[in-house]
Amino acid sequence: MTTKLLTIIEKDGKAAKDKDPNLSDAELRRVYRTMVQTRIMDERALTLQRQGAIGFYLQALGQEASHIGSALPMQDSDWFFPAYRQPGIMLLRGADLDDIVNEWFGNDGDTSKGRQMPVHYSLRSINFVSISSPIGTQLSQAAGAAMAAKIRGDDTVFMTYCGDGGTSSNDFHAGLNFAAVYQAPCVFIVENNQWAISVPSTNQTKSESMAAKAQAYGMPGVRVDGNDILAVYRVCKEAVDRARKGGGPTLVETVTYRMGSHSSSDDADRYRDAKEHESWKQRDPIERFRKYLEKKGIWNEEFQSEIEESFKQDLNDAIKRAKARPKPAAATLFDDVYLQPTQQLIEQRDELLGLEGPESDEIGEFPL
Amino acid sequence: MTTKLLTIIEKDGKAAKDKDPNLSDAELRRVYRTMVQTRIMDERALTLQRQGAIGFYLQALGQEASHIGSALPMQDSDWFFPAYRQPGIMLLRGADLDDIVNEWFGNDGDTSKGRQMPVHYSLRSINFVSISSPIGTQLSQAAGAAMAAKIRGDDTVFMTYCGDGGTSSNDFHAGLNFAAVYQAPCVFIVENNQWAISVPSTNQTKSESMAAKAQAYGMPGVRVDGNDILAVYRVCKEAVDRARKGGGPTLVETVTYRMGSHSSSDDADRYRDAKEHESWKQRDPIERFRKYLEKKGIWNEEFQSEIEESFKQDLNDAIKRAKARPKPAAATLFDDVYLQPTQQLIEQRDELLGLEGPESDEIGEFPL
Amino acid sequence: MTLLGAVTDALKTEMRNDDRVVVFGEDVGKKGGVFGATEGIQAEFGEERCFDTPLSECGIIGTAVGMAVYGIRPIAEIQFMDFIYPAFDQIVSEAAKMRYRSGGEYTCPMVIRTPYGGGIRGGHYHSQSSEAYFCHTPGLKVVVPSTAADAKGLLISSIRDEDPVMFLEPKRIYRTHKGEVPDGEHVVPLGKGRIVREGTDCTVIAWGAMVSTCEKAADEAAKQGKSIEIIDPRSLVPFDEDIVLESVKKTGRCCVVYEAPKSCSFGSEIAAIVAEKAIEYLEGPVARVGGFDTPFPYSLEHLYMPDVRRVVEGIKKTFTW
Amino acid sequence: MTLLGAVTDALKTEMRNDDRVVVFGEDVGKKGGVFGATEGIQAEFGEERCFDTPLSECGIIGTAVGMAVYGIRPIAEIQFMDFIYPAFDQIVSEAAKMRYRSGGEYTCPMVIRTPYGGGIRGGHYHSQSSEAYFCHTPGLKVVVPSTAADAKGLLISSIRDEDPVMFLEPKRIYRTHKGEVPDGEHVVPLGKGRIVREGTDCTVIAWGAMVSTCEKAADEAAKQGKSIEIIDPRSLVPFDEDIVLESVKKTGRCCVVYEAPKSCSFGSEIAAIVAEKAIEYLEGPVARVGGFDTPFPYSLEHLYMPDVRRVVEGIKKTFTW
Ligand SMILES: Cc1ncc(C[n+]2csc(CCOP(=O)(O)OP(=O)(O)O)c2C)c(N)n1
Ligand SMILES: Cc1ncc(C[n+]2csc(CCOP(=O)(O)OP(=O)(O)O)c2C)c(N)n1
Ligand SMILES: [Mg+2]
Ligand SMILES: [Mg+2]
Repeated sequence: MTTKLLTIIEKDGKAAKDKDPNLSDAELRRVYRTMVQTRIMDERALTLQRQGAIGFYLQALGQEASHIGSALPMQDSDWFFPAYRQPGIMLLRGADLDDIVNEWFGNDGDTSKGRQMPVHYSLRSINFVSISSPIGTQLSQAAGAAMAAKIRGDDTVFMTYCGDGGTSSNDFHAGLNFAAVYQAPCVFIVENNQWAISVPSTNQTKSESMAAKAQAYGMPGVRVDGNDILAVYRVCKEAVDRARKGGGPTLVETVTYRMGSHSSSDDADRYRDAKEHESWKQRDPIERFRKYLEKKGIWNEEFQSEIEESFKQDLNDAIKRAKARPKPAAATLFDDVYLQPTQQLIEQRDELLGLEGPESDEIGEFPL
Repeated sequence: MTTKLLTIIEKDGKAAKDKDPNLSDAELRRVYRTMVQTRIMDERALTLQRQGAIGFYLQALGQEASHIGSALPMQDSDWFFPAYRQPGIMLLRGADLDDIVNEWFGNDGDTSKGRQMPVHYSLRSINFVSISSPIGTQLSQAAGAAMAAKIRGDDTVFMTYCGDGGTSSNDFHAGLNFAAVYQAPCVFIVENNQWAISVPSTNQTKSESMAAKAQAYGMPGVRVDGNDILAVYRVCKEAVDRARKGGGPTLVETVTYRMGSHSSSDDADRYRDAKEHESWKQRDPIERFRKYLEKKGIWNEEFQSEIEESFKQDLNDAIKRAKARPKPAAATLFDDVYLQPTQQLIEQRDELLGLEGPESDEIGEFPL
Repeated sequence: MTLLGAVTDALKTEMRNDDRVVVFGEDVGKKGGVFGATEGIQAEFGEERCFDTPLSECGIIGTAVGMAVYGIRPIAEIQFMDFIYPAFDQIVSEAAKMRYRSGGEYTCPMVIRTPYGGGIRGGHYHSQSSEAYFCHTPGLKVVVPSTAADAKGLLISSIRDEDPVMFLEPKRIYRTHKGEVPDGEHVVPLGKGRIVREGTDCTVIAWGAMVSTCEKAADEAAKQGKSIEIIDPRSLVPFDEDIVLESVKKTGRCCVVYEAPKSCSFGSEIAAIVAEKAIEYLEGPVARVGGFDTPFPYSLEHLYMPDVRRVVEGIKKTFTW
Repeated sequence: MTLLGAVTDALKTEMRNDDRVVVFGEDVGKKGGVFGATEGIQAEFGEERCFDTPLSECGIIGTAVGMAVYGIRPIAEIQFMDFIYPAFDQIVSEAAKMRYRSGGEYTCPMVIRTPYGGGIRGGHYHSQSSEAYFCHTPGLKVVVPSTAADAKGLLISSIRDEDPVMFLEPKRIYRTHKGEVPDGEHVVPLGKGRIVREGTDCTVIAWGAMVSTCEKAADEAAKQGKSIEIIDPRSLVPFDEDIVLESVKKTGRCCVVYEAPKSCSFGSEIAAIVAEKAIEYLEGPVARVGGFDTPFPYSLEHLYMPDVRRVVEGIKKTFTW
C-alpha cells in the first residue's frame, strides 16, 4: 500500500482529470514562478560561492516540486520546521529577498546575526523556524509545537522536513512516535532524494519505502512522485487538512532526486553514476510542470523571460545591498546567549573590545 | 499480518499437533524446571529486599515463558544482550547460582564487583553481557556484535531484549535499522508486558503492534503469545535459524504481562486496574505449560516438589554464602576504570585509603 | 515542608499562575512521578497539562523545545539525570542554541527538572551528578537548590525565565531536608549565591546535598579551631562569582565540594576562577573534594561520595602550603 | 606529510597489522570521508572492513560498542564532533562504563575519531570543541594530536589501547600542518606530554590547532622580552600532570589556551590542578584564554577563536599580580 507511488502529471504534461487538483490559473502561475525563482536563486548562490563571495552553499536542484508542492497547502499562520533543502518555501511565502541573501553573507542584516553558515535561515516573518545543521532535530520539535498548538486549541498545522538520511535519526523515531501518540497536527515530509551525501538510500534502510515507516507509528504513510508538483500538492493537502481537522499526523515520502552535489564542498561525480543522474534529468520537475502549464495555455516564452528577468534583477539588487553591509559588530558576539548576558559574558565582551592589535586572519576553507 | 498472534498451547493445556515443536520430554522438563526456579528465585529475592537484606529487586513474574522460551533455541556459543527482566536465561544456561546471588548483595564475589544495583548481572561464563539501566542501549550493541560476528565469519547468533517501553528508545530505531541494513544475525525480542512502569503500552505507541515496527526496517516481524512457551520457542527458533543461515534479523513481539509491580520500589495498585491483573493471572505461563506437561504425562506433584525443594535449598545455601561475604575492598573502587589506573586514580585511591575517622553512614533508600 | 514538597508546590503555583505551563515526562501523570514530585498535578490540572510520555528522553526534550519555540512553557521531567543522555543533542545543540543561532528570533524558555546525585543506593545509573556537561554549554542555565525554600523559589524563577534551565534536584535530600517554605508566590533569583554560614578561615563552596555535609564538616573543623564560611551558589550558571571571590579574599582559603567526578568539573571551574581572580589573596592551595574519577559504584557508594571526613581533609589541605 | 595524511597512514598501518580493525561511519567508504581521512581504505581493505553507515551516530557508536564487546576493533568516524551528541548516551553510559560496570568481564576497546575545532568557516555546528564533556567522563581516554607525527603515533596507540579512546582531530590544521612522519610502525604513548618549546618565564599549555597559535604568540612575547615554555599534553585523559607542574614550578606562571568555551572546560581543570598542586610557586594569576562562553559564531569566528593577540594578552595577565 505504502509503496504505490502517486503521479498526476505525465511526462508529456498531461494530467489525469480525476486526480488534477484544479488549482486556479493564477495559483498555477504563482507556483511555477516560485519554482523557477528557486532554481535561479540556487544557481546564483552557488556561483557566488565559487567566486568566493560566500563561504558555502547547498542547492535544492531537482527538488523544487517536492518542497514547494508540499508547502503549498499550508496557510500563512501555519508553521514550518524545515531541514536545509527547502529554499522555495521562503519564496512561496513571500519572504523578503534581503533576509535570504543577507543570511548567505552573514552580514549585519542577517536575521541570525551571522551566527550560522549559509542556508541556515531563520525567518520568523513567515513562521519558518531557525534551521539546524544536526540532521533530524526539527522532527521532534515540530511534533512538540504541534502538541502545544493542540493543547492551546489553536488550529495551526506544522510541517517538517527531512531527507532519506534523516529517517535514520533519533528524532525521526521520537518525533513521529510522539506526534502519533498525541495525534498532533503535524505533517512529516521525507524528501527521498536517493542520497545522503555519498550514501545511497538503499544503504540507509532495508524498509521497502520511507513511507512504510509510518506503520511503526500507526500513522498514514503516503508515497508520492516528488518531481510532480500536483501530486505532491494533492497528497500534502489531504495530510494538512486531516491534521487541521484533528486527524493527527501523516508521513509523506516524496520520491525525488538530488540533481546536484550534496553541497558546494562535495563532488558527486566521485561516488555517483553519471547515468543515474542523466535518467533523473529526464524527470526534471520544473520541465514537467512547464509542459502541463503549456498544455493548459498558461505558459509561454514571454512568461518565462518575465519571471527570469525580473527575479534576476531583484536578486542582483539584493546581492549588491548584502555585499555592501558590514559584518555584525564584535559586541554582538555576546548577545542572545541569554536574554540578559551573564556577568562572565559582559567581562569577556569588555575584554575583547578592549584588545589592541590585528585580528586573526587564519581562518581556512569549509570542506563540506 | 504482523498482528496475528501465534498460540500453541490452549488454556486447557492442549496443543495443536501441527504446531507443537515436539521437544523431547527431557527438554520439556528442563524448561519447566527453569520456569519454576525462576519464579522461586524472584519470590525469594523480593522477600530479601523487603527484609532489607538487599537494596532493590525487580521480578520477571509472568514473563517466564517469554524470556525462557525465546532463549531456548540459542546455542551455548551464542550471545545475549539482555534487558533486566530475563533472569531465567541465566538459569536455563546453567549459570552459577552464586554468581547470581552475589550480584544482589554486591559483595566481593559479585562478578561486577558491586558496581551496579541488584539485577544488573554480567555473566561472561554464559555469554550474557553486562546489563545496563538506560533503556534500550543493548539493542544497537547486539546489532553491532552481530555485525562483528558476520565480518569475522563466526556463526554466532545474538539475541537481545527490550520491553514495550524500550521500543521508543533511540537505540531501538538505530539497532534494528543497522541490523537490517547489514543483515546481521540478531534476534530482537520485545517483551510487551503492557506496561512501562505506570505507562500503558497504548500510550507508548499508536502502532497496531510492536511487531509491526519491523516493517520500518524491512525485517520480518512476528507477534506471539508470550505466555505460551512453545509458541515463543517455535517463533524464536525460526528466527535464530534464519539468522544463523545468513537470513538476517527478526523482530519478535511476545505479548505478555508484568504480573508484579515494576520493581521493589513501585506499587502497581496505584495506577493499574486490579481486573486487568486478574484476567492475566488466568493466563499464567507456568500454569499453562504445566497443564500441557500433565497432559503429556510428564508432570506430577512429585516432580513439582522435587524442583521446588531442591532449588529452594540451593538458593538458601547460596544466599547464606553471599551474606557471609564482605563488600568489595575499598581499593577496588579504582579498578576497571581503565585497564591501567591513571596517575590521578592512583592518587585518589591512596588518599582515600589513607583517611582516618568514621566513614559516612548517610546513604538513604532507593525509591525506584 | 520537604524539599520534594516544595518542588510540587512550585509547580502547582506556576501552573495556577500561568496556563501556558505544562508538565510531562515518564510516569508523571497518574503515578505522580517515581519520587512523587508531580503528585496531584494531573488530578488538579488535567491530562492536557500534565501527561505521561513514551519512553524517549529524546522525544521528551525534542517536543519540549518545539513547544517552547511555539510559545507555551514546558516543564519536562527526566526520571533520573543518568537517563538524560538520549536527549543530549536536543539539549546542547537545540535548546541551548536556539536563541543565539536564530539571532533572537526564536527562543526556548523551558525547564528540565531531574533528580540528581547520589546517596540513595542507586548505584551506577541512578546516582550521577553531571552538571558539568551543562555548565560547559553556553545557552543553558543550571540551578541546584539545597533547601526547601530555595527549591520553590528557584524553580519558580526557572519557570519564568526566558531561557532553558536545567533544574537539578538533589534526590538524597528530597525527603530528609525539611524547612519553612513561604506560601504562594516565592521567588529566589537565579545568579545570587547564599552564605550558608559565615566564617573567617576558609571558604567552602558546595551545592545540593553537599551543603549539609559541609555544614557538619564545618562543625568538625570548628572543634579544631577553624572557622569555616560556607557558600551555596544556588545556580551554577549564571554563577555568582562575587560572593565567592569576596569570601575567599576574606578567608584566604578555598575548598570546593561536589559529588561529580573530580576532574574537569564545575568544581574545577570554581578553582580556576579563584586562581584567576583571587590568587594574591590565597594562603594555601585550592582544594577540591569531589567524587572520584571513576563511574559511580553501588556497594562502595559511601566511600565514593564526599563525606564529613573527606571534607575536613579537604579543608585541612587549604591550610598546608 | 599532512596531519590528515598521517591519520590515513595510521589507519592503514593498523588495518594491515591487525585484521580485527574495522573502520566505518558516514561517507567513509567510496567517498573516503568528507575530509578524505579514509581515502583509499575501502579500496585496499574491502567493504567488510571499511563501510558506510546509515545516518545515525547512535547506531554508529552503539554498534561499535557491541563490536568491541564481542572482540573486534572498531574505529568509528563521527563526521564532525558537533554531530556526536545523538550518540552521547552510548559513549558516556556504555563505552565509558562497560569495563567498570561489568567488573572487567566485558571491555570496550574502540576508537571514536572525529574532526574537531574551529577555523574553517564552519560556523555554529561545524566548529565546536567539546573535549570537556569527555574529559569529565571516567572510562574514556581523550587524545588530541597537534603534529602529523603525533597524529600517527597517537592514533596507533589509541587503536591498540584496551579502552575506549576519543581521538579528536584538529581539522583546521588537517592540511595546513605538514611534518615528517615515520614510516610503518610509529607509536606515541598516551599520557605523555610534549614540550613544544622551552622557556623560563611563563608556561603556556595548549593542544590541537592552538599549539601553533601559541608558538606565534610566544614569538611575539619573546619580542617583548618574555621567554615562554609551551606544553602540548597530547592526551587530556590520561593527563600528564607532571610535565605541567614541573614547568609551572620552573616558570612560576601559567596560561592555558583552548578553543572550547572558557567555563567548566578542560582548561579550567588544568588551572585547578595548578591551583591545587603548585600554588606556592605561582607569581601571578593562572590565565585562561578560551573560546567565549557563547555558542560558536560564523561571521565573527576570527574573534571567537583565541588568536595571537588574545594569547599574548593572556600571557601578560600572568605577569600582573
Ligand atoms: C547528526 C548529523 N550527522 C551528520 C551530519 C553531516 N551531514 C550533513 S548532510 C548529511 C546527509 C543528509 O542526507 P539526507 O538526510 O538524505 O538529506 P539530503 O542532504 O539528501 O537532503 C550528513 C551526513 C549532520 N549534519 N548531522
Ligand atoms: C533511558 C531511560 N529512561 C528511563 C528509565 C527509567 N525506567 C526504568 S524501567 C522503565 C520502564 C521500562 O518499560 P519497558 O521497556 O516496557 O520494560 P519493562 O519494565 O516493562 O520490562 C523506565 C522508564 C531508564 N531506565 N532508562
Ligand atoms: Mg537525501
Ligand atoms: Mg513493559
